[in-house]
Amino acid sequence: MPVASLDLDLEVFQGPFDLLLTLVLREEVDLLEVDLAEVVLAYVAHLEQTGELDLEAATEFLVLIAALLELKSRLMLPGGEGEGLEWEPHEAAEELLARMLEYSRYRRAAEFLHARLATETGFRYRSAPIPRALRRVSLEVAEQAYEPEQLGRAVGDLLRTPPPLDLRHMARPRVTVEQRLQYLRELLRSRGRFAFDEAVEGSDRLTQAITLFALLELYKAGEADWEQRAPFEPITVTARSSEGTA
Amino acid sequence: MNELARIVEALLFLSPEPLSASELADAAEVGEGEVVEALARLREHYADGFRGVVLREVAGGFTLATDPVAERAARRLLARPRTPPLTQAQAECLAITAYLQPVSRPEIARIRGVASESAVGTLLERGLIEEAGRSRFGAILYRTTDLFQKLFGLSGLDALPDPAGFDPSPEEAGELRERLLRAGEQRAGAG
Amino acid sequence: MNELARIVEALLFLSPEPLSASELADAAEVGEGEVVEALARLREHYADGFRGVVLREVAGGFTLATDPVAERAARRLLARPRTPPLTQAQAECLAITAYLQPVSRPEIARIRGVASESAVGTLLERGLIEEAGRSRFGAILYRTTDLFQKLFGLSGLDALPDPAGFDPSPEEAGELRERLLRAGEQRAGAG
Repeated sequence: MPVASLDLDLEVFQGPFDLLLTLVLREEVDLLEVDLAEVVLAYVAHLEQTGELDLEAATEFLVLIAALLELKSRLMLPGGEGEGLEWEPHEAAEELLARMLEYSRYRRAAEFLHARLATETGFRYRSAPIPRALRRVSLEVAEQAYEPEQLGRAVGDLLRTPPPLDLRHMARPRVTVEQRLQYLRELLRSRGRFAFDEAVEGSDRLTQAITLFALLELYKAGEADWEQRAPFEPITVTARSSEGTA
Repeated sequence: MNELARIVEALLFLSPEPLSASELADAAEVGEGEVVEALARLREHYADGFRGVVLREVAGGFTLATDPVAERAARRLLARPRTPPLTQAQAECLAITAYLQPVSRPEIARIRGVASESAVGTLLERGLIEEAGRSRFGAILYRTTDLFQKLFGLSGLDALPDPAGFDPSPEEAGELRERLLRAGEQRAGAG
Repeated sequence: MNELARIVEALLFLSPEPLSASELADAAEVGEGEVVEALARLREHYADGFRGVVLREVAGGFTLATDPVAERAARRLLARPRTPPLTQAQAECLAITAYLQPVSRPEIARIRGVASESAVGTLLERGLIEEAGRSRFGAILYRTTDLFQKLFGLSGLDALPDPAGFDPSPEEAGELRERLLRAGEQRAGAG
């Protein structure tokens, strides 16, 4: 299906896409009021419905919608060009047409390149390596090209004994989920309710993560509930009364 | 064939890239005029349609290439096509780069009306275009490579046809606008 | 030259390796006898002493090669870029060879802590190092060449800079070779 007859049902316009385009060009529909996202959605829905992608049509659609989007953004941001260049709608329409004409120049240039490549594929160039004897400078013409210091430095670097690998950042977890479970149960038993931040105060990130894991275990087992009003707000943990004595 | 022509032939055979007359003159330790003469002699030997190898002028230099007469056999021998064809998007990006170089990706996208990252990426990967510094807004600029000229058989960028020749005629442009308006009127009238 | 001779010429031009008559016949989809005939025609065209490129029959079959008449010019043209900057790997392999020669490739690899085949291969190809017999374990030994000394502007091997000047750990005593090997083993272990 050609893009032109894509059926649109928008707030300010019902009908085929090419009519919308025409009306925009004739300033009978205000581009500012056209919801272009809806146009895109309609096109995507159409693609899903037919289950086939006509590349020609898709390209045409993309070019048109991109041109409309640019025009609209210019209309919405008058003077955004910096030189007091205000776009009257009819100028915008001319710009759209000019854009389509410019694009058509390069689309045809692309066709030319296609054809050119096709006629050229018969010519092959040699890609054999240079004969071995020519891969080195001959002794008679050789001139100094390198600094001997480079060799000294390379050997000096190789004499350096590399420092032993630092594995400290790979420290094994010092706490286990089991330990943190015990700790959280202790807090629940003694206080019935506590803030998560308190439970992990002063501990490293790994311990914090394992504590959170332990908390999830408690929740899963039905021993505790937790509450957080909004992301990054404090987490409050409470014992579940029914299981509290277990 | 005199000695200089023989030397020039050998150099063209060995060099992986096209060679200019001045490069050939330097290597052979003779004047450029003599090289030009030698090339003319060579051209007689490599007249189109008589040999399996032809002398071509591409990418600002001279190079030897096989005649298309051998394409089928060459494909069987080397078991690979020479150049994969270009997609429409790649051909458009390449055309824009060829004519407007140096040109930035946003500029390419503006003309085509769509983001062109993947096509530009493929062209870069295939060595048809390369980076050429940055625009004053910081965008990377692109230009075509010698490989582009070689694969498209262009002796230089000035061998590209005048792009104005690709423009729709004023009549066609007028028609395009008319057609849009007319279609709108018909539908408006019908609806 | 008939079409088959042209095709055979093109195939010989393209192939970096010599081609046998049967390989040529397969690619051109003709009988071997026809190819032999085409080769005879080609031989007339490529008669020694008339062209810059000659047709050779070598062990594996037929191949095109440049005539010695062009050797001097070819060196001038192609040898210049043969001294590109050394990569770190090449510099290390070359330094090890220069200071410890003769040295085997396994030893070079042990000192660097990584396999060093490609760097050693490049140095051989560029003529900076060469083979120097075999170790008692049968590994090929390498040493630097006269070309190496010329390209580094060295009057002799004793003009190599004293490694102590670049030595980051002078307090460690011992012979250069042993210390290099020890550091290399540590490197390989760490990697």
